[in-house]
Amino acid sequence: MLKLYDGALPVSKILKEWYEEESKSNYGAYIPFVGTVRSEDGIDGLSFDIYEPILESWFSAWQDKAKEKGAIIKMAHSRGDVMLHESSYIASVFSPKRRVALEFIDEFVEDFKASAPIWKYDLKDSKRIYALDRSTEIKGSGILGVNG
Amino acid sequence: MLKLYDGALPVSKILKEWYEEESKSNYGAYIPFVGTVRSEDGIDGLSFDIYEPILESWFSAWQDKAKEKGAIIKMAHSRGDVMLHESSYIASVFSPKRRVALEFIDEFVEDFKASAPIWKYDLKDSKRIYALDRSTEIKGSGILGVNG
Amino acid sequence: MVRVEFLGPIQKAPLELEITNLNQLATILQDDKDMLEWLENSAVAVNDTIVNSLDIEIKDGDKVSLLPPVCGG
Amino acid sequence: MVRVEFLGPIQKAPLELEITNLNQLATILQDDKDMLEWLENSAVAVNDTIVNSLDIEIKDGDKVSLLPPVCGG
Repeated sequence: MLKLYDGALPVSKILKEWYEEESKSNYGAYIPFVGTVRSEDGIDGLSFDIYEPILESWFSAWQDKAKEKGAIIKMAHSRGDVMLHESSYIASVFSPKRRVALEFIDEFVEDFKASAPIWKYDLKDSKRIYALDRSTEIKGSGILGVNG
Repeated sequence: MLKLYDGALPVSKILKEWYEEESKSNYGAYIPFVGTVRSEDGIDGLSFDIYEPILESWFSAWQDKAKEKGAIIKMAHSRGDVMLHESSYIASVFSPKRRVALEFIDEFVEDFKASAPIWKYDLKDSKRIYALDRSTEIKGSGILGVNG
Repeated sequence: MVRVEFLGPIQKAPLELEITNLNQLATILQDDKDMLEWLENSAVAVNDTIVNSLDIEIKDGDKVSLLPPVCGG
Repeated sequence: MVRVEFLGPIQKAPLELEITNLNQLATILQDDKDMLEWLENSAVAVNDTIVNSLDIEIKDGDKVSLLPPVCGG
């Protein structure tokens, strides 16, 4: 389950819905990771672009990996502007077993950061500034370049 | 923040309260771990005994460790009976940074399993049966024994 | 007097003993056959702090607790 | 025709090109000075699948996308 929202996520509502959706599925562990916009470097907030076709195939591949371990994942992310102290990202794993859940949420969130086709911008002085210095090149980047 | 409840935890309410309590604290990551009673081995539910004085000092030591990393932890646990598909345990970490949060929730939950003075019983055929085979000896156990 | 408490699943009433160290407690409890298994797998706390050795002095008013294997969550 | 799209922060309108492989695309894009940095740090997808090599045939109707460094969350 991957859902995109315009603007900030309604975190408590999402966490409640996901918990209730799986309340009879016999999972022993539910671990959501909630990402919230921090006040730093004088920003007013963040803004996100998402390329949905590749995000969906990336997510689908992770859902298959989860299934192999008897687990499932659910994810929500914001499009557009998200202001200070609002949340833009929730990733959750449900698993029968604790160890699987703890390892899976870590691997999933790290690969999300490295691979999910989402671009982040700082909102500052009414400008939208690409956060290149905090961004990660997708594996395989640079093949079109002169050094590629 | 450590809170004990008689019976099952009101999970969505707790997750919401904790999220809102820290909504202006400038933490970038919030990771709750929710433990739910699974249907297995024909049990009707689980039951818990807690020794609070040592649970509180154990938790307080972990809160100090969290503080060193700029993080905080919140935990809720059930006392007494918790039936199938109800939840008995929530541990949460709030941290400025994602890596700290992901590592801390793992370490905390594992040490909780190994050290927190809580005893689990299966509820089965109207009996309360100590779950010795799934339990872990606290470090230093056995010193009063003949081989101690 | 030293109060000795048996926590969780150990079904034994608390004891009030005149002891000055944990070795004395070990000797007394090892006389109770029902306790032998618990002594092997339980941790010991003195005044709610887990201890890792029997070389600990106990004084009047102290509390000793036995903690069998745990399983929270 | 092959459609070439520039995603996220790359401010460049889509192109429609007559190309049959990614080497041709590299040559064309390297002529645009504003693109040189993006070419070094962007990944390439053909029909929404990331590719790791230029040795890939492209046919009429395919879509090529350039994905600059990402930062979700």
